[in-house]
Amino acid sequence: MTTMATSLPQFPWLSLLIGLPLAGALLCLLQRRSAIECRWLALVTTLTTLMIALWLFVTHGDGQAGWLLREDAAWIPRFGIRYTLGLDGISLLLVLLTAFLHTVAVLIAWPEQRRVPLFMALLLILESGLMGVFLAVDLVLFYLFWEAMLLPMVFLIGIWGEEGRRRAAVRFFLYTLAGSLAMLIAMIALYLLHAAQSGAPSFALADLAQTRLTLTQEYLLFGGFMLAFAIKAPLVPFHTWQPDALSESPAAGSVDLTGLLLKTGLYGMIRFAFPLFPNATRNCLPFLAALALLGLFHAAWSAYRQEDVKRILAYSSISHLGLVVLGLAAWNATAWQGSILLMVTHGIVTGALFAVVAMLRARTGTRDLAELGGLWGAAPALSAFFLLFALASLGLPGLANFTGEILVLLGTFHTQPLWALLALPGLVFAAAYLLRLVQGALWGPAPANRGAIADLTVREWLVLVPLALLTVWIGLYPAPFLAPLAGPVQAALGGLP
Amino acid sequence: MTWLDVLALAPVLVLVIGATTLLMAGAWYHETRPLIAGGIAVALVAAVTAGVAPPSPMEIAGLFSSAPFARYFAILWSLVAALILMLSLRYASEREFAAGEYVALVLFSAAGMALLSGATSLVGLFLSLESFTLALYILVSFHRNNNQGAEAGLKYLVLGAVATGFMAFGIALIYAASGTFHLPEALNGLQVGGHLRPWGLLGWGLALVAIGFKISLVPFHLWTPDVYQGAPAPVTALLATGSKGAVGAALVMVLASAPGAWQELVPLLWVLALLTMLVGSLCALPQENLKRLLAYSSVVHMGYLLTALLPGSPEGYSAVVFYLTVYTAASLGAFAVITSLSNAHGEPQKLAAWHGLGYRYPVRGAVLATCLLSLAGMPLTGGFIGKFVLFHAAIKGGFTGLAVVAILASLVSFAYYLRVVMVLYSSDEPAPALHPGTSLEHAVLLVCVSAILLLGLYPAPLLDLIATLIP
Amino acid sequence: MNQTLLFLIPLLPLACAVLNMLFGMRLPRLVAETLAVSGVAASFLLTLLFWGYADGAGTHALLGTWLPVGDITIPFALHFDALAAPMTLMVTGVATLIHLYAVGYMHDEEDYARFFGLLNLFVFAMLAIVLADNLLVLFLGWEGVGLCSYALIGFWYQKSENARAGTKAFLVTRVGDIFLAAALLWLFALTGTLEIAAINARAASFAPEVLTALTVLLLLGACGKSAQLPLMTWLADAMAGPTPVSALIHAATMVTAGVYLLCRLFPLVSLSPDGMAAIAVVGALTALYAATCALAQREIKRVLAYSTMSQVGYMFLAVGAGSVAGAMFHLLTHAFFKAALFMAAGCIIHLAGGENDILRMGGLFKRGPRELFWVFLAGALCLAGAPLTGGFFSKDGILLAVYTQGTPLFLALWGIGLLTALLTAVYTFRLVYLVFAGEPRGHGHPHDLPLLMRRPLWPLALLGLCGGLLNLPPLVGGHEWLTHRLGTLAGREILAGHSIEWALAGLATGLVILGWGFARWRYGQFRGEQENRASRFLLLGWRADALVDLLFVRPFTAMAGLCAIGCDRALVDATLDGLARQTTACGERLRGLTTGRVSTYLAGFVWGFLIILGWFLLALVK
Amino acid sequence: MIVPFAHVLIFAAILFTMGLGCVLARRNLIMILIGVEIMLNAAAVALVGGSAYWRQVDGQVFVVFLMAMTSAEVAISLAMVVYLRRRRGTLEADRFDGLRG
Repeated sequence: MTTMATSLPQFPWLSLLIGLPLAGALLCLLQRRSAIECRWLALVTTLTTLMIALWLFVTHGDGQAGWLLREDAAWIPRFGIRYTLGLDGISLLLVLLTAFLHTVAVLIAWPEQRRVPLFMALLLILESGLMGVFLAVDLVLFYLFWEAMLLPMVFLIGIWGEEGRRRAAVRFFLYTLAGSLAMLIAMIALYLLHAAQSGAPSFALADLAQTRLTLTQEYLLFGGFMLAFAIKAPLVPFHTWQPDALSESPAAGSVDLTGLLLKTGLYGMIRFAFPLFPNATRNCLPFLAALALLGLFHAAWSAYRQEDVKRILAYSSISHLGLVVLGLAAWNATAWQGSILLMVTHGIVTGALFAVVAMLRARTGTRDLAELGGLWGAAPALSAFFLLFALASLGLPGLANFTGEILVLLGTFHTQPLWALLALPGLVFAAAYLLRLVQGALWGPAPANRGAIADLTVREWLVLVPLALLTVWIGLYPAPFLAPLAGPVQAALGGLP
Repeated sequence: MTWLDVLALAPVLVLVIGATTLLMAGAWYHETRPLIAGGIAVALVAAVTAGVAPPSPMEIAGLFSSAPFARYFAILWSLVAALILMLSLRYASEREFAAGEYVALVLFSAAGMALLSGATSLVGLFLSLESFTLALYILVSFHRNNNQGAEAGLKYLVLGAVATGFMAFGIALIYAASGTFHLPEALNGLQVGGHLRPWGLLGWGLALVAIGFKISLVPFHLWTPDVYQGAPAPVTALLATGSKGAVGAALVMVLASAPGAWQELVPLLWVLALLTMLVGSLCALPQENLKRLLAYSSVVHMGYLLTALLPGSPEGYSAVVFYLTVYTAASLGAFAVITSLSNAHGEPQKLAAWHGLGYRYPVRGAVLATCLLSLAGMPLTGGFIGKFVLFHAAIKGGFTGLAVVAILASLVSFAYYLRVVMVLYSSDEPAPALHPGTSLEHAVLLVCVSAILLLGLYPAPLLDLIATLIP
Repeated sequence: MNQTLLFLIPLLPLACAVLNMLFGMRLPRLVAETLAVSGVAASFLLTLLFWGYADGAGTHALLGTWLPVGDITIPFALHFDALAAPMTLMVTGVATLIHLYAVGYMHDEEDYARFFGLLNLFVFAMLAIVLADNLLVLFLGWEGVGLCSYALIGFWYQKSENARAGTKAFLVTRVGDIFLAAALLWLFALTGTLEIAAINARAASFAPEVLTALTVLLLLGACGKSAQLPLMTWLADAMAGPTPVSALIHAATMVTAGVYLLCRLFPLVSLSPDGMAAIAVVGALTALYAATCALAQREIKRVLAYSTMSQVGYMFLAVGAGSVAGAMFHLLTHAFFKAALFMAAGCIIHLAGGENDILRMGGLFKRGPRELFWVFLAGALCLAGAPLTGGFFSKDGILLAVYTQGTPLFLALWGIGLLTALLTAVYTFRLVYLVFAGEPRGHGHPHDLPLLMRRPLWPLALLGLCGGLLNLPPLVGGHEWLTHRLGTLAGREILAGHSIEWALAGLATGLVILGWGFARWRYGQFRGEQENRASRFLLLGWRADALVDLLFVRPFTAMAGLCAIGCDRALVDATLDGLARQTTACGERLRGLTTGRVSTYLAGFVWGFLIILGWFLLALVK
Repeated sequence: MIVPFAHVLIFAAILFTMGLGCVLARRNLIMILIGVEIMLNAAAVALVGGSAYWRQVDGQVFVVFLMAMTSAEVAISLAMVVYLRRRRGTLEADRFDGLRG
């Protein structure tokens, strides 16, 4: 690591972002700490990471293209693998989302009683893995963090999940793994082609983007990368793992899984798949749009028939991300800004919905829609938040998701009017299944056998109020969140007409 | 045998002399602890001498080489022997093993492995191979009043003898065809168009049968699960890491010595690799016994090894050596956990015994999980870098098809490794209490885990070292 | 005063709404109620104060940037002009009166904070539509009113039918909203901005078929919110909400939002003749459809709901005929008398002890307070279009505008308009007779009305009666104040000889008298509840709900089932689990090879040896 | 050479296959071990033939090594046989199928 010091003019913020949660996790695990200590330790760690992310956001959020921060050190010189981290506008937003959602996740996981040190440690390792994914620029480093974040998630689902947790955890792991192994082969093949052409073997994104590939080669490698990313941001044929994983995982796990892990697939497309294979991307855009639309409607329809509340939210995530992918496929600056903003707002809104559902489950002990009802009478504050986030999720103007959706639709209409028009009925479908969820949970007579329900505790207020404020803020004044995206999006689209 | 030759053979000599003295001592002095401690000391001294002694002439009496490649493996197998002896300290005393014989046999097999890793002639190869196989015949059934041990010993013995028969006749035919035992020339015997070429081909085929038995390639692997299950855990560790690793190293020596010569063998090796990876991983899926699962996993890993050998390129060979090192650390770690958990009345093998073990014995649970994940190829562990280097060599060598099969096999392998890890951390129903484990065993575990994680996080120095070793 | 104070008009109700929602339950009831009413009253006074700003092209006020889109930014901006001013005045005025009425009506409801919060939020959303400078702020208000109507319809959520009615309302209007969104996207792509004034200015440059398509999209968007064909099924069920809600939302303001949208974008809409024809046809058909349904309704509020649908149909017809002034005139007068009628209906239900089936009421003239009868009668006369009432002048103006179009299509629509006017008269007087005439049929024991439920009715009834002064036609010496006020925004200049106007007025009066006579003959003495197939068909709104259910809801649920169970579980999951099971199964079979017997292991050796022999022979052959 | 080299090799091959046949056919452990011995002897024959053909002595030296190794192996095998006979009372190879699956 000797070369680390010289090539590093400024303070290694990015390594700190990855290292801090890891350190917190080790602290939780190593000393025999009590549950309370671990919870506070985890909270302090996530808060400090959030502070750093906020500071970076404030100082670097002005939207100029290229790397805002960069760290580089040799790692395995024999294969040209370097420890390179890079922060640009897009990853800045996602890093901030990661830090924020993990602070929320720790707060949500506060009442967890079983094996708290291990739970908090896994949560922090997951955060560190996610930071790594969003910051890595070297392909092998990216792959390493890509798989490293799977393990804590599998344990979170497998150990603290609901009844069918083991099956869901293993399915989730193997499904994602199959995709990432395909990516590994494609990555190595690309590396070899590049090494043969340029003589200097390297896994850096910038170098590999220069390899001259024949179209068939480009399709094959693009297919390998896209398989891994399509499974992760569940595009429809590959999505069946997601509802199981989300409905079986504990509350904090669901918030992380839906808020962040699904975004790693989309981020992977933006950062690696599209720049590395521009020609294949351009030819595949209509196919990607078709998959996105298929996902949008298929997930909406499936959500309408689900009985389990968490599965409805899982399918709603797939539907929303379908719209995000549509925005990406439209290859237009506004659509991309809309997509990335929708990725962030979806993380906040659906994360909040999962938090509310977890609180609901803690009170009523059930997740089945038929057994819920009449919550408004018993817990008006909780129900008000539930309604607010449900409305935000179905894209009510003035709330977070609408901003992203309208930008995606405006941008997509500009380049591909038909796609935008096809996506519009999605708004009605979203309203259909979300209002069915609200109808089942809030309205109607309270079931007889259910005892009195307590309204929100102070901790729960602390979780939901920031989420609500953010939802309304991004809905009414999204400018600060869109600012960092202008430059990078222009640069990313620059390659293609 | 000039003085230089003696110096070149120093590590092996230390092992052999140490083994004999301890064997003699064991006849009079029956105290287990000092004898095993002595054994450990001998192994460590051998490792140090292998590291320190200057690489004298490259070849000793035409049989063995003392090139840095051989020295590297001499160190590796001596360390493995030392670790296994450390493991067996409590294990042996609990089961009243005859300490003297036990230590001697382990050291003898370590010596045999070190020699095999440097064999430059078929005679050297045959002799060193047979020397540590004979030692292992006895070690497998060392636990006297244990039926399973005897049965395992029997199976290993019968099949080993048949394999030796094949090996001997193979070498005889190769000698008949090429007129020499020395490797580079023996391999070239295949090229010449003469009337003896068919015999040479048949000879190498038969030799491959024996090698297939030793590193349990698929049609010859049926003995592996039974012997691993029956043999005492430390001996299984030696079997899984040492015996397979040494044969792997010997293969590298043989194939690297004459690069172009063995193109004829490639289709055969290809078929064997394919069969090994697929059948091995499929058989491991429904396994309920951890030792049998590890046995099948070792079968699959040998398949990966072949995939890296096939391209016959320097990257391939260094990939094999690196992969062997990481595989040795991971397998040793896994069996070490089994050894340290086993108590007087048996070893925890059935998966039911492992339920919620991650909570009852957190350290060993974590070590086992890390070893299994490294065997599976999880990033952050050495296994990932090993697999990465291996796939890189395979794809570069043009064996992309086999690399894809290797990917599928590792996907399936993730399934059964993860299943075990999930069992480790599943809900904690009441399970039989296991041995708390001595500090020495914890030391061995620490060595293995730190090796795995170090090779996972910062493999650059070892990769560069290995690149210089390849002949 | 500078323009940004204009923002106080919509923001005051919003502020009161937020305050009520957050701290309503903690504040004493009186404080919460006064807060709600004063919020709306204050914005009413402010509208009056700012009345001068609406002259000429009106004033634009900018609050801040909302959404940066590429290089341009869409701001929070208001446009207070001649069209918006009267509409704002009507909305805030009617809302204030209804708030007062609601204080009385919801007297024994303990969840008052949520009610008043939502009502105020609704007023804010409506004002956002009316004062919107660009289409995105309009869309914000558009969906805001949808949300408030959903929440208020389902206010008594304990009975899940109310909540389901709310959901139905939200979904049907949402279908309309996506057409509006499509138009919005298209306009942004065409003009690069969403500012209404800019769009209207550049409308001339669009191609004819683009104009027609845009008009149809806007029409469908408006139909959603104004409950016109084909998106009208939700309005009747929306009566499940409390009466003040029905009065404010489903009579005066929200249902007219669609008309206002078309008036706002009239320069664009008027450029496409087919578009205008479509609007007119939809308006006329809905008017007829709703009038027929109103005839057979049993509940007093559903009669008024269908009547509203019919009157809004008239407004659409007016816009289709090119007369924005006529549409706005009818919109304003209708708002006054329909709000009065709904509030009166609220009192009637209150008096009848919660009974709202008119066939079980009756005899309220004798037993109930006399002033209620006079207010109800005033509203009924306006609705029926009795001569000299506000309703008469506004409806007559529309029929004149349609007649003066002259084309055969518009003549047919004029005929439908007349027929609907007749039916309107019939169902209005049917209502009056069934409720007030004859002996009390219901068992309800009347208890007195709180003061607050009686006082707000009077101003609206009077406004309804003398609403004609707003736009008195020159025929009777009026100087059409509203048309001049609107100026260029008023749409087509209606030129017609006095003789035609007198003829039309006479014809209209005749129809009213005819309708009244028929109603008196048919419903004077109560003839019991005859139920025949035709009346049941009309009662169910021509079985429109069943049709929608058949065409949309059932296929949607079927597709949902197909996707959730069919695709996901049966297709994708089954293949994956099957794959997993197969691999484990063949793993199990291969595991069977290790039988434990040495002979099998030796057989394994032989198999291996055979493979090598095979390879050996192949190598020899090569 | 007095006999053509090919004949020697063919004879050794036949001897080897006979040894292999004996190993596969018989069930008794001792007979299996005898089969193995035959296979090893076949190897010795081939080696001696080779050494004669190539006129080198290292073939025969290796035969001596081979004999030494064979005797060691026989020693261990017989020890195992005696041990099993005493413990299980049978020498049927297939009766030892405790470990399976």
